[in-house]
Amino acid sequence: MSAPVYLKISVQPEDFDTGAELQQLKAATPQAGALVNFIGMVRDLSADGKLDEMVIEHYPGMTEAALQRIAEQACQRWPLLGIRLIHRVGSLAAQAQIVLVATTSLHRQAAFEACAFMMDYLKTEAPFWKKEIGDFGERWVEARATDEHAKQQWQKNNGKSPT
Amino acid sequence: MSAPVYLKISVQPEDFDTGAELQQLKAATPQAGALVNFIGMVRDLSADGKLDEMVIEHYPGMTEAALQRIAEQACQRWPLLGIRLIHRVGSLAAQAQIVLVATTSLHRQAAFEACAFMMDYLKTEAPFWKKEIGDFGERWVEARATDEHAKQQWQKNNGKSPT
Amino acid sequence: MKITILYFARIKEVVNYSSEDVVLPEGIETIIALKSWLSTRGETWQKLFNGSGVVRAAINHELVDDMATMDEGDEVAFFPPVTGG
Amino acid sequence: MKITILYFARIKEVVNYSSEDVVLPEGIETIIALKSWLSTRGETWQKLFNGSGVVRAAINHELVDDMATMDEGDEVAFFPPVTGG
Repeated sequence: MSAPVYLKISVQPEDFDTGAELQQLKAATPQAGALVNFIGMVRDLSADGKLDEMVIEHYPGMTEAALQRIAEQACQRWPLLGIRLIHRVGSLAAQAQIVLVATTSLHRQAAFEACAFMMDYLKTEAPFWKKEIGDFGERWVEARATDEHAKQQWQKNNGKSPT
Repeated sequence: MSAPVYLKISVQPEDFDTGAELQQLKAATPQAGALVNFIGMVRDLSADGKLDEMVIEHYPGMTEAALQRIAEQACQRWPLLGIRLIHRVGSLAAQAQIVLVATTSLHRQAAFEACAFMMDYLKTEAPFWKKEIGDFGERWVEARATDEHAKQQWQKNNGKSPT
Repeated sequence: MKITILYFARIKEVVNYSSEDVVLPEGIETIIALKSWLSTRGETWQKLFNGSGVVRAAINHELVDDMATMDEGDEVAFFPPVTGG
Repeated sequence: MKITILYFARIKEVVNYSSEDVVLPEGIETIIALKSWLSTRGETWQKLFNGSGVVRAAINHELVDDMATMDEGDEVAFFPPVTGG
């Protein structure tokens, strides 16, 4: 809570090396007993058909500020030791990695809950927009009501995981 | 649920390469949109003082059967695409990796919940025992009531995450 | 009052450009007032802000609701609900 | 009935060996009966099974409770609550 938390945020077109990133996070928080991470990948099948490419647009400046704010909220709710956030932008092929959210803490519950929390907030508050391109043409991905719902559960269950 | 799930379980003294393992899991389940994983590490501070070494004993034969059963339960509760479980045994230094629990699924909620579920069950049902060795001498780690409680929450909230 | 307006994603494609500097008439101080004022530009704008699609707004990189007020020099952004992650 | 008993972790250190084959007297069929019978071996065993520490049991690699029954040739294991992960 009050201890300084290792925090690194990147918004980049390049792919990332998950193994190296987790290694770096562990090295930066050697007291950690638990590391949890989420990796989001481009699915090769969209609602409309086979997907060739996903283009992610974002709002430079606001994106970084939003991710920073999300990380700070997680630090206020859980005793985290480290956070690593990476979100890619630009053109991505099917199966490409999109996002990495990684947390370290002394015990597993904080790392699990904070990782899920940050993903739920990222999905609803960070200014990224996905466009899918495939044999169906191109279309902007619609926001999912279930993502908004997931975020609201955290607001209800203050400090608890959603049910 | 009904689709065949990619499942690989290892109990081994050797360290594991997390990046390579996650890469392999992703390659085995290319339809996945979400990958969640937990890595447990040896903390360098035990309840009794500075830790030099952790020795993990297990029950060969039963260990593999217990992990298999835990994975099957997770597959019954969530629509998973893949599971990778690794648990090390033998002598480990501070900060060494102990365990990897990784899940893939179409969407993030199943991967998150199943990963947390398997860790809670592994902590209470898989026959591993930790002994800590440090300047305090050596002592067997005591089971934590909070781990048993975490497991029981899953039994109450059938198919839901614990609160 | 002079502000900069940015447009993103589907909304950028509808208005057909990504940013503009505008001088607001006296009395246009909130996001909702700005939306109404932009709607007078024609059918495209009318549909955009009064149609069925939700338009989110940010002022200086912070998500705000329709009642938020703007200041001289602010960067205002309009965009659809976000879909990252 | 002949069974094999395995001991793990702290319990292995207390009894001072890791396995034994035993022939059970007539009537010793449940885990609880086996624990009582082993307790008659002396103070160490008495303390182990009737003391404050919990002793978990498995039959043929499956966790069981005290009322579980054993069959000829079973592998029975006694160990403390598990602490992996």
